[in-house]
Amino acid sequence: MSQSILILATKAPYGTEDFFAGARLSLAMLASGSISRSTVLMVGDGTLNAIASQNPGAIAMPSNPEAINDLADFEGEVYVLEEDLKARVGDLPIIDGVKKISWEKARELISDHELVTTF
Amino acid sequence: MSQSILILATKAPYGTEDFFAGARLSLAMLASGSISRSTVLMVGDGTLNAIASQNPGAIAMPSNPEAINDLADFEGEVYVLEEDLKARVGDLPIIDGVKKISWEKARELISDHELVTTF
Amino acid sequence: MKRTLLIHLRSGSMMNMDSNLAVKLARAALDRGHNVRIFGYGEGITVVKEGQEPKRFPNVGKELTELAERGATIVVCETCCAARGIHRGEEVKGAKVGSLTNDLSKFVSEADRIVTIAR
Amino acid sequence: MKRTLLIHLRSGSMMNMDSNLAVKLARAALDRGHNVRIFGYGEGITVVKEGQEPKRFPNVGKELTELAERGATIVVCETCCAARGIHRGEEVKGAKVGSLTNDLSKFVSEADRIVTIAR
Amino acid sequence: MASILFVLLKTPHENVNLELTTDLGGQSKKAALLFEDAVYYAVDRKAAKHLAEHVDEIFVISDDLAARGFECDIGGKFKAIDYGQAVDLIMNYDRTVTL
Amino acid sequence: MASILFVLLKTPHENVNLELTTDLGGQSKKAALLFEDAVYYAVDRKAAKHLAEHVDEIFVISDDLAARGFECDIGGKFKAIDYGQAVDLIMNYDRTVTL
Repeated sequence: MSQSILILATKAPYGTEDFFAGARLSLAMLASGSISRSTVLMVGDGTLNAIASQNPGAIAMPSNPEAINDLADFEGEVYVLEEDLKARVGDLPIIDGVKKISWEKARELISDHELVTTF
Repeated sequence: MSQSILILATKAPYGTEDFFAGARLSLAMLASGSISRSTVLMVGDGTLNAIASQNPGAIAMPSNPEAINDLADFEGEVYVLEEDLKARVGDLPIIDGVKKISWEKARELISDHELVTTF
Repeated sequence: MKRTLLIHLRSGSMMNMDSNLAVKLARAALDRGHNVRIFGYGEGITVVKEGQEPKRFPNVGKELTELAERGATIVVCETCCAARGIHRGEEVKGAKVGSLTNDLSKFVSEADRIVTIAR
Repeated sequence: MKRTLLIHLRSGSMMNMDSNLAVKLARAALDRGHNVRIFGYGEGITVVKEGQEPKRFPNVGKELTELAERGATIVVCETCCAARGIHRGEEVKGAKVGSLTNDLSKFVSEADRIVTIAR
Repeated sequence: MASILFVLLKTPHENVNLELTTDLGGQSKKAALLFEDAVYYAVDRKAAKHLAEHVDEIFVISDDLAARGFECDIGGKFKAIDYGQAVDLIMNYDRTVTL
Repeated sequence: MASILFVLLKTPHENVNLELTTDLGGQSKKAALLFEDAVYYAVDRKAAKHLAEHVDEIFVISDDLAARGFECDIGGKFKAIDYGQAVDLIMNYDRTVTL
């Protein structure tokens, strides 16, 4: 019996559909009404999904920034591991509503969610 | 117009079907009669396919050693990059008919085949 | 103690051994007296396609029907099916085409543990 | 100079952007006046499945039919199709279910260059 | 978090972000459950050492090891198990995280 | 071998065996053609340096870069191109090898 699920997003946009699929799963959990908390945590290459200047229209792919905005409509939380993003592309503006966090906060999120699934 | 193709095998057994699929492709080229040389070169994790003691029956998977033996029936050449295999599992007996080679010989193989495809 | 295991499968029937791993874990969990739910998402939906005729590899569709007969619940994402040209009515016996919102959310709320099988 | 490009595709229609890359490269090669052959092997066979209805992602099946109308030759491996429950007659217009021995060997012998698209 | 079981499926050369076990696990009890190509961690000496530095216990599916040509008498932190034992581990650890 | 074009599709963190370009390419003229997630090599400073040490020229699909949020005015050994130019490269190099 679980009331919460954490989506661990580890893949970069847009080579795979994983981030989009994970965000959609999170949205569906929140929309279903039967799961009280469904949170997205970007780590590793997954942190690249937080970059504000993404323009997936250039390759006709569904937009990960829009998928993140959709989550906000259902009060879904979205976090990005600051250290991993910085190590890849330095300090870049990130999407509104995404919160930069440390590993300590990431460990808290693992503790606070009963299930963890990886994308 | 090409008369030769090199199959660069980079994936370990048996998590993916790549090695088996590559060996089958090589066999089909030799059997077709229209390609004069089709060679398998194992590098990186692909070198693990050369280990003699494999027992894929334990997980009900098609046998990569048998796929290598089938190639011998059509005079297909099979090479393993010695350094990469050694770095992973040390000195282990390898399948009969597979030849251990250096990077220098690997570069010759690339030169000697008109097309290279990766598995 | 009887508990509920949710297997979240996102690899396809043949692309790697992941689908076989899902089957083996499900079988072992049933043997231990647990409840088993399998949700196929993304490429994972292909495991339920009827008419699979692998020559040498295990037949995952058949194995899923056997798992369902033993009490496992197997559902795959309809949107992912439609995207790949697989439609309702093409699933193997014992599996169901469903949705994230209706089915996965229920599975999550019932699950004691989740195992994600994806690469 | 008109030359022949062989695209060896081993990723599925939706699992990642590889199928889209294959389409874009094929289109550009046709634009340049080259001959184009696409061979789908392993998971790569799923690109020709009729009835693909992706909601937001590009429809690869439709794009392949357009490429065929422009002169590209598209063949996928029959054994790989059967293994996945996809049978002759279920391919999109312009694509053909064939074999390594008959079709790929011919493509290889005709090819000036090969590009392998797989992960 | 009391305990985390990390599930690995890929070879040591494909699966490079082992640091994630420590980053996400912190002071929790940490174990690795090796399926499919991840069993090569048990026989690749360098990879074995690296993994053992990150987690407290390591479980390896013996069938997967045998298929790849290796015996099951592995030692140290590594323990060969079957699928039933894997299910028990999944039930006994507080969280299961696939990397 | 006069020239080899290496095709990369994955991110620098997924694509770890860059040594293969030197091992297989030796003294040949070597270039990397970056599609899909491999375009991150152009914007990840550490990865860019590593790749530049291994090959003589690096070509990046500009659409893939734009989709991920980056401008195309990249420099050094990196050059932004379109799919037509990618086809020309494939035809002009003696061998194309996907890694």
